[in-house]
Amino acid sequence: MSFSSQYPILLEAVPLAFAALCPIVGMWKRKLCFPFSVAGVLATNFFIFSLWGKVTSTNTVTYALGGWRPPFGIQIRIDYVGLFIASIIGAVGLLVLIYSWRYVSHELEEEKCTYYYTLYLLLFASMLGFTVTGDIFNMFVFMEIFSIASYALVGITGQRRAVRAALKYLLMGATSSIIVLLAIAFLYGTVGSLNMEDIAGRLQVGGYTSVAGVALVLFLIGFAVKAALFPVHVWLPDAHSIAPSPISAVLSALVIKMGVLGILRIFFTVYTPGFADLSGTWNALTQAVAWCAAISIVLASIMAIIQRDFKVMIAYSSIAHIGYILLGVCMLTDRGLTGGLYNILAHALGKSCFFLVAGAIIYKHGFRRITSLRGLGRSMPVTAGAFAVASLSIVGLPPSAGFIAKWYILWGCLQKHQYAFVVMVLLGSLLAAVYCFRVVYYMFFVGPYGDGIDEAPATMFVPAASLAAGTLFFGIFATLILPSLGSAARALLAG
Amino acid sequence: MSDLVSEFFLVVAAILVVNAFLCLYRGAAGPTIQDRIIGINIVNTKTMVVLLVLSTFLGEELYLDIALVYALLNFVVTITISRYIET
Amino acid sequence: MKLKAMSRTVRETIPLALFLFFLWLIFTEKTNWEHLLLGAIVAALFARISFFMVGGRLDPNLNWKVALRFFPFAALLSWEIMKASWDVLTRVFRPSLPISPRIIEFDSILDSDIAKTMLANSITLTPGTVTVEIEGKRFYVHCLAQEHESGLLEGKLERMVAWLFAEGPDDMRGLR
Amino acid sequence: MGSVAKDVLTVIFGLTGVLFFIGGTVGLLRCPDLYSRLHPATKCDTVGSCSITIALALQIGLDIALFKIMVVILLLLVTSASSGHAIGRSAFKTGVMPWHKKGVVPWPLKGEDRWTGR
Amino acid sequence: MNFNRIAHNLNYVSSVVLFLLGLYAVAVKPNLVKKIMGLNIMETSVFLFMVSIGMVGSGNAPVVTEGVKPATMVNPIPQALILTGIVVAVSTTAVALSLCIKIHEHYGTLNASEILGTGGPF
Amino acid sequence: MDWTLNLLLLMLLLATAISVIRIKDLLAAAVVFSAYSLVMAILWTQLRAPDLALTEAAVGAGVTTVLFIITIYRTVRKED
Amino acid sequence: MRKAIVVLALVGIGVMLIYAVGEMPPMGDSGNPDKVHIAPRYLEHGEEEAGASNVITAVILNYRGYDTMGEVAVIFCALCAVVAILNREKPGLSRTSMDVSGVKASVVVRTTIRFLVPVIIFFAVYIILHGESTPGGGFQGGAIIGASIILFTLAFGLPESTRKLPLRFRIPLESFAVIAFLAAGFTGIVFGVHFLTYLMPGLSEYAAETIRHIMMMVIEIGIGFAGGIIFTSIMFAMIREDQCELQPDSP
Repeated sequence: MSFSSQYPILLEAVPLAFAALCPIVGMWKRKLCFPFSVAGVLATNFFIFSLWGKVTSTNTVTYALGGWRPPFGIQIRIDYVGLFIASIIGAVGLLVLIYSWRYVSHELEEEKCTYYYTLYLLLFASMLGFTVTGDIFNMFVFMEIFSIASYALVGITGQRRAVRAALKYLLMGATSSIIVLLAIAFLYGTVGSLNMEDIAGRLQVGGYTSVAGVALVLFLIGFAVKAALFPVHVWLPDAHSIAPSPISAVLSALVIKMGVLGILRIFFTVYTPGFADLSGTWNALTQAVAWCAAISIVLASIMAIIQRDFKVMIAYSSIAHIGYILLGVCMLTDRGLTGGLYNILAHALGKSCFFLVAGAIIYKHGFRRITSLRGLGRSMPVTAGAFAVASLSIVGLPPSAGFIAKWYILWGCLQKHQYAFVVMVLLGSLLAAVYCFRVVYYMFFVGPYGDGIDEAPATMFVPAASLAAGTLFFGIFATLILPSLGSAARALLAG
Repeated sequence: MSDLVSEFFLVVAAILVVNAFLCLYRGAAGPTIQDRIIGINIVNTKTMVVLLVLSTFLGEELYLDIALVYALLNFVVTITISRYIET
Repeated sequence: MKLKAMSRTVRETIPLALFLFFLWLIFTEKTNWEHLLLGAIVAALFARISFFMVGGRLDPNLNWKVALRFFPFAALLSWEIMKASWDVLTRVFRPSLPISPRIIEFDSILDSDIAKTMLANSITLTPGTVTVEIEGKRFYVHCLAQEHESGLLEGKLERMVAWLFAEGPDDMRGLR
Repeated sequence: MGSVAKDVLTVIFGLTGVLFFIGGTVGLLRCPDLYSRLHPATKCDTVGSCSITIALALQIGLDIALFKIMVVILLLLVTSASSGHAIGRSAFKTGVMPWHKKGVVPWPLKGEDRWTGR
Repeated sequence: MNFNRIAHNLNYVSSVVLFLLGLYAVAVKPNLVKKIMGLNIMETSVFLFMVSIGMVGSGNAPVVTEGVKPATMVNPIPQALILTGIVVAVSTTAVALSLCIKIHEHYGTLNASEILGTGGPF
Repeated sequence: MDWTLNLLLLMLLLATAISVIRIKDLLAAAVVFSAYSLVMAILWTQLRAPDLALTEAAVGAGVTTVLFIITIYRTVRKED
Repeated sequence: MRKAIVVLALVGIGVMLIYAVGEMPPMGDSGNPDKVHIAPRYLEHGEEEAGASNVITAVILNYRGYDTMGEVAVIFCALCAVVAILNREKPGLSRTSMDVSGVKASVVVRTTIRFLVPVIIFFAVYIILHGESTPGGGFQGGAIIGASIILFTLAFGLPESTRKLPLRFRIPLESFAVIAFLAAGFTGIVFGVHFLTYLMPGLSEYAAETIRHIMMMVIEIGIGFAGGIIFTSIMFAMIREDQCELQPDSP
């Protein structure tokens, strides 16, 4: 077996190894933790991006762990969507890690830094594992790792509100994990398999359809909590606004996307759309999710407008964007699905940029009120500029990635003649414009202007600026990935 | 082992479980925390004996290890609680 | 000097290692040579580790004589335990519940930790008495009824334990 | 020993064990305070489990499982006595007064301060 | 509903009841430690459910010994999965309890309605 | 008979779970919770899962209960 | 009001679940879907394919070894989380309220624990080493080791325990389980087979089986000791009380 065919497993094993070695390195020399973890993430990125060529040529890359044939052993299955999300994880993870160096050494006690990097690497590794696995129980295990790591990272500062938010997050997250496990139990009891494709094949055969339907509902509830969909989003504003800013960025950009990915996998890989006996339940559930998503767009945007705290506003905006993504997915047209997937990219870049900017401002000045952002456009030009560019993407204006995503989502809604959703998406964009440009207004057009430039350190503004540049890049050169994303969406819809 | 004896042991196990029920009343209702610990301690001992009986009855010696672990961990919990109460 | 200390360590570890090896034989139920070798290695290793954990020998008062004397002691003790349980059983089933508990205290002749532990455990397991506290040499015992109290103060158990560990004044030792 | 005699002995020992266990339960439920509840808890249960073990041992015969059961029972003897003591001590240290009949002095009171501990 | 079969699947039914009890504790009980206990009860109920799925009537433990045919053994897969599940449960519990300790340091109470304020679902 | 034992154990399990939820004294609830784990373990021997019984006895009755007790002693004991 | 809503939702979920349970295949039937698909192969060939007569061990170490790697990562993650939230104990400075109160454990308890701790740890090691043929395995043994160390701490105090198990000894052991798993996996990669394959190609049958046996045992030992040390560290971090920290070690 050639070394390059081992890449699918090295993708998760390498960051995990770095995570396991990190405390030992930290025990030896605490300063070395940061370069060590950067090395780990860089190596992982190498493996991720080396896989692109293979996946685009063969559509799916599979890897049997332990050499066992798929239904008997665990299988890693990397399709286009999985690799797409894995690449986002790799890139955003690297930038945020570089960003967190100064931030963490400023905010945390020295003793906690080692464990910050360890938990970060574990989070990173487990998200990658979740993305590429082809086995539902394995998915659950990785879900638990990144959940526990993110509970801890939310509360790592040990401050009053941080611990509270972490516990709130933990109670909801653990409940949802149990519900997912229950769903796995139901599904296993009726089909006797854990491999996703194998389950799909055996569900087609039929038998015990109603139990499988209940399992589908439970899966949906569980992953919806992880993704912070409308009725169960309550943990998100607290957790995302109070966590350390780099962690907020990762949580908003990547971790809630894992819930979306879970829903995608369940809807399209396990319970395929062409599934005859359950199609009634399936369609009803997609409709329900679409409505929840649409409601969360409008509601979360309104909530974001009335916030005074900068980070809470960004957190509410995340809920709205999860709504966009799921709305696009649940339109069940190839355009809508493409738009939803593209919005994962656009939102990951834009939202992590937002949080990094917020972190830089907190690092420099220590305030979080929107009204106190006055004049930052002069004193911190790069940071504020990055915010302005990223807000284009969040609002969905050309020439940004968010525009392409929203355009496709709208197109999907129009294909299905769902005009109510069109109105809600447009309303959501309008509201987004209000809350984003209010901040931009305060930054650039309201005095008093400070004297001279007082910029954040380079390791902080460079990641933010490059994320903002990324939104523009993927807006202008959208054709780089849109066609293959479209074909991936068609493949998902075909089952 | 004759059928009669194995039936007998099953009856013994069932009686012990019923007994454990009654002890649980003390565990749930006992006025002081020590009362509860005593009740739960008895429940645990009974559970352990039920395990011994079951392992002999089912002819699986595997369960003896479990009984041993019970005996040890019952002790751990009791000592932990009483040690914490007395300080 | 160092060698001497080492040899002492080894000598004191051996009984524990043998005991652990015996336990290993009971646990594994297998007698092929791989398992025996594994057992020997693990027993030696863990005897050493526990030596380190408890900071020296398990107890300085333990020796082979005590181990030999333990068997008659155990036989007597189990007879006492049986009597005790029967007594408690009859009391519990009597509708009038004939108990009149009180706490008594007495000074023991025993000195070492292990002897006190043995005495306390024996008291706990025998007629209607439970040791509730030991302060130095002073024992506080909860008695269920008058008979138990006098039985305890007679000191039979104490003499048995004193005999077991060869402690206390000579005239107080002995099995009766 | 004939098989029938063995079975009869087994049943006798088993019934004794059950009797002791029931006695423990009844004692636990009937006794007035926690100190007196400790007595059935530590004694009757130990004897009951020993008795049932003998019944089991008769059925198993001389086997390695028998040794294992004996290890369990030895452990039970040691731990039940120690944990009974630990529970009693925790109550005594926190100043729980023993229940007593009228006219009986429950405790040779030496200093009042012992009872005012936490 | 298939009541006959519900009565037959007693383990399933009791695990559902336990699940609901745990969920009730998580959602309604004000004390955080109680909530975590409810979480644990929920987890064990799911474990019970899953292991019951793999049960075979009058089967044997899945350990290869002489005189036991593989056909009469119970299904080992749920047991192996639940082993992982127990580890996950105890890890979550440990993290949750350490957060509780930290919360008590800051707030001096573990009452959820005092800490989180009313209005949230938890 | 097997079925009866199973039923009894399930009832015991439910009874322990209900008392865990109902008891106001958290320390007592933790103690009863350890009994819950032990009953669960015996149920698992009934379900022919010795590995799980061992794990539940070691983890549920040992580690989890000890963690609960430590937490309760560092925080508050009475539920209010 | 809120309670009423919750109860209503619970009733809804309960009805749904009871309905699903009623539709499930009858319990204990050997013709159920889960018993005809994958399980028979594990049961029939588990011993020779995976090298463990306890089929559960075969499944968790071999067929689904990747899950177990995740499981080990979960406890490692939990340790990091607890330590990041509560901080490590400080060597020689950390105390518990028990140590400060001056109430020593009863002499009975201390002596009993002194005798029991070696036996318990030894029993745990037996459980760890015999996971292949009898119930038990790394994780269970680890939990028992953790329990025995907590007993030791209760009897002799936290300073004594942390002196016996210092941080520089515990930190490498904590990540030992993950490292052992990954090392087994990377050995496979070096030999050019899939990750977590235990049978190496190009060796004689006896050598390959011996190597497999050794690798599985190393993993079990790794999980066991790392698990025990992880539980110990979690408990130390939770027991330690900050207000007692400033009192120096007694000489």
